[in-house]
Amino acid sequence: MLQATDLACLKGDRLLFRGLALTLGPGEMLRVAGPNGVGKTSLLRLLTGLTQPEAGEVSWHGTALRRSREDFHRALLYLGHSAALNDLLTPLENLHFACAAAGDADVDEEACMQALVRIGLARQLDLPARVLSQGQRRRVGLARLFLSFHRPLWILDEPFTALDVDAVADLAATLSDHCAAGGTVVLTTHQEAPFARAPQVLNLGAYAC
Amino acid sequence: MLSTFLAILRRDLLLSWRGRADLLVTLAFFVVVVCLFPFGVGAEPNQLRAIAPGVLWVAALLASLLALHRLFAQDHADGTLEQLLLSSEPAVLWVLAKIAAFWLTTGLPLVIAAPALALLFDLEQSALPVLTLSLALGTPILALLGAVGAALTLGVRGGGMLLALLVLPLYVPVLIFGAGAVDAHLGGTGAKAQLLLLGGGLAGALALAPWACASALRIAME
Amino acid sequence: MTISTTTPGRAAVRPPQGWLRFAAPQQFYPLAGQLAPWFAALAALLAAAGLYIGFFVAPTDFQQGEVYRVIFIHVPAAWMSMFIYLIMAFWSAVGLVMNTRLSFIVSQALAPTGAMFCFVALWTGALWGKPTWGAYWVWDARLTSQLLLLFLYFGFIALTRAIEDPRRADRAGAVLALVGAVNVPIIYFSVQWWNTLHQGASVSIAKAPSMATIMLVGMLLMALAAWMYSIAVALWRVRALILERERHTEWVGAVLEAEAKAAGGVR
Amino acid sequence: MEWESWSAFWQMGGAAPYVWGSYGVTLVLVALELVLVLRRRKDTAARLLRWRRAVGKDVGGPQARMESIE
Repeated sequence: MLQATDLACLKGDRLLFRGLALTLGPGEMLRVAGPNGVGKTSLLRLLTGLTQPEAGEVSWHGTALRRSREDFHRALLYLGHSAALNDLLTPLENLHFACAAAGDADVDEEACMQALVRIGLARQLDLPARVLSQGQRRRVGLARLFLSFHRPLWILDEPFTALDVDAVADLAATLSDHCAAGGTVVLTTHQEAPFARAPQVLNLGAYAC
Repeated sequence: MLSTFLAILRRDLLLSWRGRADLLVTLAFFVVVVCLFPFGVGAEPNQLRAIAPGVLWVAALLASLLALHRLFAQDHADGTLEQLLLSSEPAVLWVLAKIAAFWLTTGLPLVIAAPALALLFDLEQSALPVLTLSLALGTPILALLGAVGAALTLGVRGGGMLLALLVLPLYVPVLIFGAGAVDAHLGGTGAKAQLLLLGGGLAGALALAPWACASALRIAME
Repeated sequence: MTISTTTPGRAAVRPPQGWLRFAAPQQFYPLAGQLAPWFAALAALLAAAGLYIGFFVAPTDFQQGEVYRVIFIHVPAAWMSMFIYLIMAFWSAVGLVMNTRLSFIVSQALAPTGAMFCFVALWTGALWGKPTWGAYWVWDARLTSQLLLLFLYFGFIALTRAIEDPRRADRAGAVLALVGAVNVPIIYFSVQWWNTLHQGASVSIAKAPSMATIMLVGMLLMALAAWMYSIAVALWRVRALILERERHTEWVGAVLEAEAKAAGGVR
Repeated sequence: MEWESWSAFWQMGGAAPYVWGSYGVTLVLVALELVLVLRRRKDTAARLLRWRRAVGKDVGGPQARMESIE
């Protein structure tokens, strides 16, 4: 269970929002909405523990992130704005490394390959990442979803950007499946996606300072 | 834990191999700087022999400084660093893996090239093992301390010069004991004390620097 | 799932991590303004007493002549430059552990003063060295470590100025100060080692064979003056930094308006 | 009294450039630092006051009001 109390976020010297509280349980999906610059990415980064809130606290299963960093990061998958791809490595190498770095040492190359095929990159497996299109790069990052079902909490920053219609539908289905299986998803997006159950919406613009 | 360490080490080594032109630049810089000195101070053999340890050490120090900004820059730019910070493995582990890969690709070539360059200065044959050993113990310390500086200046404008300003004063003890080891050997007092101190310094840096580097990276990503 | 926010009213939100975190700068600002002039006055008094003893009471040194009178600023400045670095490291550690913003501000306010004392120590050391050793600069262990300390100060100041986000600048500077503080003894030791190897026993300036008590008294008075001066200047600098950091807050607005009114009233 | 005359005092037994060079530079630096520090606070205060008045109500308004966290 992801819980945030009294969150305030300061960026540079601007207070983006304050007094924000939320509780997310298993099976729930939250869409963070709001205009550009309102602090959506900042909120997601606060929830991952990458940044510390100016005030308030984020906790995971009742323990503050500061005190349960390792447990929390074992349960978390975060995909940020940038796909975390190195241009000199192939999608397969990138994905395999991403899993190993995250602590999933048991994910082998075979599983990575299947995930990439599953997301539609069968023909790009051995190309260096620098020749991929934006949508393909995004897919390499998203392939980690198929290897991360054991991580209950997914936090995704603009996962639908640069994807075509079919891929959007596929991703929405995957996210819905994850929630149906008891996972929790937090995401930001500007576009509508065909989720099985409409996600709850947090309109950050309403809470902005 | 070990598998994560090895995965990161392997990946960084692979990346260095694919971008090997960069590594050659570091090595070439080292060679060129060393070769500049005789033009500056004259080719008198006795004088060259006397300054050889210092020249080689200063050049090695500058060469490893030159490569430092590459240590985290790419991972910072493409978001890999963010993912590493979210790893369930301790940060010290992967920081250490990255530094190890960095040293293997930039420090180790210098250690190997140094004896050959020492011959250009007519350094005594018996001093070559001491020189190599002092560099082998000293350059990892440079990499460890430098990594802290690189993490602190990550993404800061004018970061390259700033990095040099932060790191060079910290390098002085390594330079003193490293070049001093060779001098002491040539002077007949034996290099054992300096080499032991370098070893102790390496142990201390191994214990503290990855930790400082990890917190600096965490601060840089906020 | 529940999402909630407190109403936009101001009283609703509690201080999250104790009153220290936000209240301290607000309360420290006027306190610093009240204390600083007293420390400055004390510094002036102590310096006057120290200089009087140094120039008019302390006798001529039978070995070095009158040149030794540089000691009354050289040694206190050298001490002070080292103390200030240690104090910076201390406040940096406090800031990192307790997450108190004021600690970072204090350590940044101290840095320029520390660098100034460091430079003074080097300058006076060079001027003292010329008649004593015949050269402005010798690679003496003390002078060399002092020079490296100056570089550490420059690094700290440059780093904290170069990073735009104040929170990151605070923390990065704090880490650097701590790394530097760990290294200062190592640097000092290594330089001393190097010095003895290359020069044999070095002539050390602060090692006057038997320092007359009155000289010691003068030196200590000057050292105390340096302490008081550093505190006063740091407090004044902290005030400017607090205003800068807290410029969005209402209390800064009130303070600024009040100060403007007071200044206008005088005119 | 240590000195026979003021001129003897100023000559410092022949070490005048060194002694007065040291004290002079120190004095200048200390004075400079004091001036800079005091002026800096005044300048900051004036600049921030101008800025706050220019931005007007927005500073204390919805934007970034930090007491609100207090």
